[in-house]
Amino acid sequence: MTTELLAPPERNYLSAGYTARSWLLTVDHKRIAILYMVSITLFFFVGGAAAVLFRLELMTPEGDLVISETYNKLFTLHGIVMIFLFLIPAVPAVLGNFLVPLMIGARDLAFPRINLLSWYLFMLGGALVMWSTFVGGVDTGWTFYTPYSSTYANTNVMLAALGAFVTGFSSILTGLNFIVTVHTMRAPGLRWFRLPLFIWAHYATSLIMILGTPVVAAAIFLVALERGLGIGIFDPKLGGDPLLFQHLFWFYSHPAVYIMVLPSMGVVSEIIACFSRKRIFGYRFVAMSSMAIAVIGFFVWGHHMFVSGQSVYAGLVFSFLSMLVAIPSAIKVFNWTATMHKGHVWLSTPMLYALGFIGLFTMGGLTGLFLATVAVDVHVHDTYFVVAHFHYIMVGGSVMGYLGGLHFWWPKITGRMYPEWWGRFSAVLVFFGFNLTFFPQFVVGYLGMPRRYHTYPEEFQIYNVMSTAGASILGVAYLIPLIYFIWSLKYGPRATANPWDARGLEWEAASPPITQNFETTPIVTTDAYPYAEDEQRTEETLLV
Amino acid sequence: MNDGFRLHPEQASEIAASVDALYFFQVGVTVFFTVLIFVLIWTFALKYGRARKADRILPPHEFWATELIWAIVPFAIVMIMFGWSAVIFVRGSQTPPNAITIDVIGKQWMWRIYHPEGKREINTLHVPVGQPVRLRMISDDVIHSFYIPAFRAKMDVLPGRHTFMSFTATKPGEYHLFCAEYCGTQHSFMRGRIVVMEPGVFADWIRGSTDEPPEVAGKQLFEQFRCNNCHHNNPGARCPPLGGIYGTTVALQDGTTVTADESYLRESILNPAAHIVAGYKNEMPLYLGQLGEEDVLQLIAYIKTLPSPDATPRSEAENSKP
Amino acid sequence: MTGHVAHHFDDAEQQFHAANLGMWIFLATEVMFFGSLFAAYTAYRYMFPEAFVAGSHSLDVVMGTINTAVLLLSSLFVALAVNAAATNRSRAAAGFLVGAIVMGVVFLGIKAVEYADKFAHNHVPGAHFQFHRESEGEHAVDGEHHVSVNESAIPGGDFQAGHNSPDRTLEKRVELFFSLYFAMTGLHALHMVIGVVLLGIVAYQAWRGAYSQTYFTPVEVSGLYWHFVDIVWVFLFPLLYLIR
Amino acid sequence: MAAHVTSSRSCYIVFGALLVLLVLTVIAAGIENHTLGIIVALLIATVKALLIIVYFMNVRFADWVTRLAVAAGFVGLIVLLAFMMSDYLTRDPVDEIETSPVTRAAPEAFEALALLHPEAFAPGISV
Repeated sequence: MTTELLAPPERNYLSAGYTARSWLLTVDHKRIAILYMVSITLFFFVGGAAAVLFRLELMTPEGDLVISETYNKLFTLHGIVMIFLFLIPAVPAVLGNFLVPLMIGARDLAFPRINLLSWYLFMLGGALVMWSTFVGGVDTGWTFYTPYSSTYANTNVMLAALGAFVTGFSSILTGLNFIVTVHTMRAPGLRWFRLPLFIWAHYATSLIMILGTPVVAAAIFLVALERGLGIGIFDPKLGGDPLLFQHLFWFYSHPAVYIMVLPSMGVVSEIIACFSRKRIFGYRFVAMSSMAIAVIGFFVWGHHMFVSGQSVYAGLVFSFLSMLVAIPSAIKVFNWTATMHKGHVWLSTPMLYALGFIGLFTMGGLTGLFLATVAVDVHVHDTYFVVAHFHYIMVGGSVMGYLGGLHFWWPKITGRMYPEWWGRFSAVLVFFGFNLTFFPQFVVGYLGMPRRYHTYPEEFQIYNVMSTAGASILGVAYLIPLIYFIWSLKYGPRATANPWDARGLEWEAASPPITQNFETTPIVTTDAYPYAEDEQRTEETLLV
Repeated sequence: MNDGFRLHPEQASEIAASVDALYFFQVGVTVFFTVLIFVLIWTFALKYGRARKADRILPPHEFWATELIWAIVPFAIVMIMFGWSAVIFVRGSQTPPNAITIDVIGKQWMWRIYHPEGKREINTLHVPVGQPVRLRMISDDVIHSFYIPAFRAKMDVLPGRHTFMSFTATKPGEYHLFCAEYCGTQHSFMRGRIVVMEPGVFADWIRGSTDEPPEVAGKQLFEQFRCNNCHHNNPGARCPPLGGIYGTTVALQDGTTVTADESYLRESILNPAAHIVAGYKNEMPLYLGQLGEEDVLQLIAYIKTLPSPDATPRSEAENSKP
Repeated sequence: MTGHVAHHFDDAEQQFHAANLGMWIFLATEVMFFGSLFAAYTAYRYMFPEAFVAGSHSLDVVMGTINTAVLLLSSLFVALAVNAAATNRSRAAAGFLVGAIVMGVVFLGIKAVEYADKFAHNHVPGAHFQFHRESEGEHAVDGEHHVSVNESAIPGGDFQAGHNSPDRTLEKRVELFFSLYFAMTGLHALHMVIGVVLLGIVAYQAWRGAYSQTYFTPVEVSGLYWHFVDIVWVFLFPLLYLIR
Repeated sequence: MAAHVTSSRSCYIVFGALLVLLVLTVIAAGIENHTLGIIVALLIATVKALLIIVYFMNVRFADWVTRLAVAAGFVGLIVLLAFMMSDYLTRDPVDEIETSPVTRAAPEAFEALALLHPEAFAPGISV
């Protein structure tokens, strides 16, 4: 089992077995990460195809490409697939799964079999959602609002809701695994404030996963009871309150936005530090701001309900609390920017994605303030303004972070380098395509175009045409990495253990790592990110 | 309404301008910080490019004072936003004492509106300018949302419980009415218009004794209640064509005939089951209680104006006789 | 007993700690899961106190009390089983676990009797739901005071006097109470069934002498789960059965 | 490995206490006062839960991380309850249901409402 440290090891986790069985029954966190990567990529393109279809429909004010029912099913499919089957697992289940044990010097996650179980649950949930689509689709929107979902919709709500329910458990198990792993399995010397910010972000994310997900699971469970057995918890005909569902739903689904974006923030912290060759400025503040976002995230869900019939008092309370999320977010953005100051900045592909993330997240976060501002939200609520805002966070933020991370750790995951020129080209293309798609939606949203509209008044057409044009660019920009990543598996140059000369325990392992990650358990003696300039002052991480 | 590229919808209510003012303040903040971050990133990326020579004397890893500023400045700005918006919101959610109350019922996929004077409308709301209006809204089925962009006003309409929305229109004209909460298949067709009128014109309108002839209002009613969905002159109409029906003799299912005069038409509108025309089924809903006498008069006036079809392919259409 | 330490752990203590912490975090998610139902309960009880009193009065307090005692006893057995396993008495642990399982089955049996009673009285939410005011008690003759929806009696859409009477309104809201009752106790019963299976497996292992002072993690962890299910009932009992 | 578990004797004592509390809560249910009744019932239930957590579940031997995990769920639940109820407790009192023109004009639309608020639809209202 002995291998050279820097040369590609003969026996790495990829070469540990080639049979289907060796993949489907693996308990290796790295292999499970690959399973997740393949699955979410499939789901991403399913959700993307739905988006392309309804964006084409929206080119014209009339409903001429598809009928209303189909349109509604398309945006529901897009929402459910992208949120439950792509964004929520994207960074945590792929990069997190792969890197959390590596970064803390552990041989695996605390519960490897539960980790595999979580992938199977995820696939089961995904299969249920796909099944619901193939037998006719669902038209409730991903929000499943009652009483439409529980009583009025005559589509396959049960299947899709069950799918969301099951993927929820997959997400809970992932979060549970991360928390226990970070608590119990850190390498000797790896104190809390020596952890990479990626770990902090995943720890904060896991907190939301375990405390938030069960609530939405219960809400969906109650909708299923109401639909299937006539046990009417939200039924207005019995005096039930449809807003109760919204409370339970948003208690999870607002923090869920942070499940999607916090891990990407962790990724961005790693990339910025590496390609500025500097320690993250204000490390402790960035770490704590992740925790603050996770905690404050639980106190703000009512801003989704400002015009729902919630009390005026509650509206003001939630408005105030929602404002507070701006502070940790601002701290992060400023600290990332300051990290570049006096660094050695290299605009590689991951860095371009990371910088794109900062810019788009800044816009997404600031426009979020409009929605926390109760008087403005009354006007823009449920309009394209909201659609634009959350796409800036989820696509401009999460997906940029995911792609950046994928490029950054691609050599570690596969042992191969991707083509740098194509990487930069697609990163720039994603940025422009994204802005062309979603910026016009801010404008048309403020003009009053409601979301989830199949047809719309003519004066909104120009913005929708721009948006559709951008979406087609974005679609192409997402296909390019798919192609060159696959290409690089065979033709990419071999990667060394640390092609970026980055810091962090994962770069001490071979590329790709061996099954048990490290030959011997590493011992940590320095703080995170001991980059070049710091080398005079601190000892380098040692492999003992 | 459609005058090209604009950044905000028309300001047609009392709070619209104040919402826009806050909005543009936020746009300013957003632009400022976005530009700041972009400029900083590009400055650093260029100035400290890895191949460039630059002063890189090590700065501290963290600096409490800057962190504190980065926390306090955003906090101060968002508190301004919060305070400002709270004032507008609380003001907007209070109903002025002299407000008139108009009932709104949301139903898949239409808005039914009931004026206190007894006037009813579908998908159109007429309001007088300058008069505070309170909408008392409820849904018949799922959650809808009553949204008037020009008023910067929106409120969900819930089943089983009233919600309220107040506004004072400030500018005569026609504005969009949208359903903003997804409510099922034809959600995007649940649109309508808000007609803001000068108080005098509104008073005439609400009394129904406008200067315009009754058939104009009748035509509107005819369209609002979608009568022409069934009562049209094309082949396969589910209900008898009404063109030129007035004054003719109509054959009924029970073998009798009746002259289509005002009282016959009135009865057939309010209680269609009373006389079924030969060859048709009793498919028309009951409008008793839905339509006032005024409405019926206007509808009849409109029906009288409908032109007789040139050729009637239906054998049972006795009314083709002059 | 390093044979029990999985490859990725350093030692048994780390493994025990991880398993224990993992179960506690799982229980935190369970708290939130049941908690959502408790939240629904709180909102509706605040909105419709009189319906909750009426609904609660139709539940059998004696059965509920016995069931609570049965469940507490099962918890005692589980606690004793953990103690026995940790003190190298694996066989005794198996015995206690069987005791806990028996108590769990007794609980489910009593629950089933209660459910059957609800079915018999049409207290199950849905199309056949009926409820009479408590003053009429369990002895009310079906249909005597019950106001039924008589669709044919509402031509033109006007209201029949009884159609929207206070009794009818109360009935609807009590249906809401029973919806919560079945959702909460049903979910609890499901957890009990899972717990019985779990304890069964652990009891079998204990009987084979698998546990000792150095390794009793499965007993401890499944015990935590069982105690948690017990705690849920400790709250369900007063909130459902004892509303006055 | 140092195994810290509650002794059998403590288990029996705790079980006794739990039974006493069970009897207490049944007796206390006689309190014919909504608010006080709930408070007493919840207090007793909380004490019972704490006894189970601390003794049966051996939390008194646990480290701070485990204790934090124990607390996390309950803290989360309190956040959910408190902020959700901040809405319910401050909503406007249930609608004024006046006999508006709508009530006369479109009664079928109000069927669900009438079921909920019969007081607003006094006998005699019909088309």
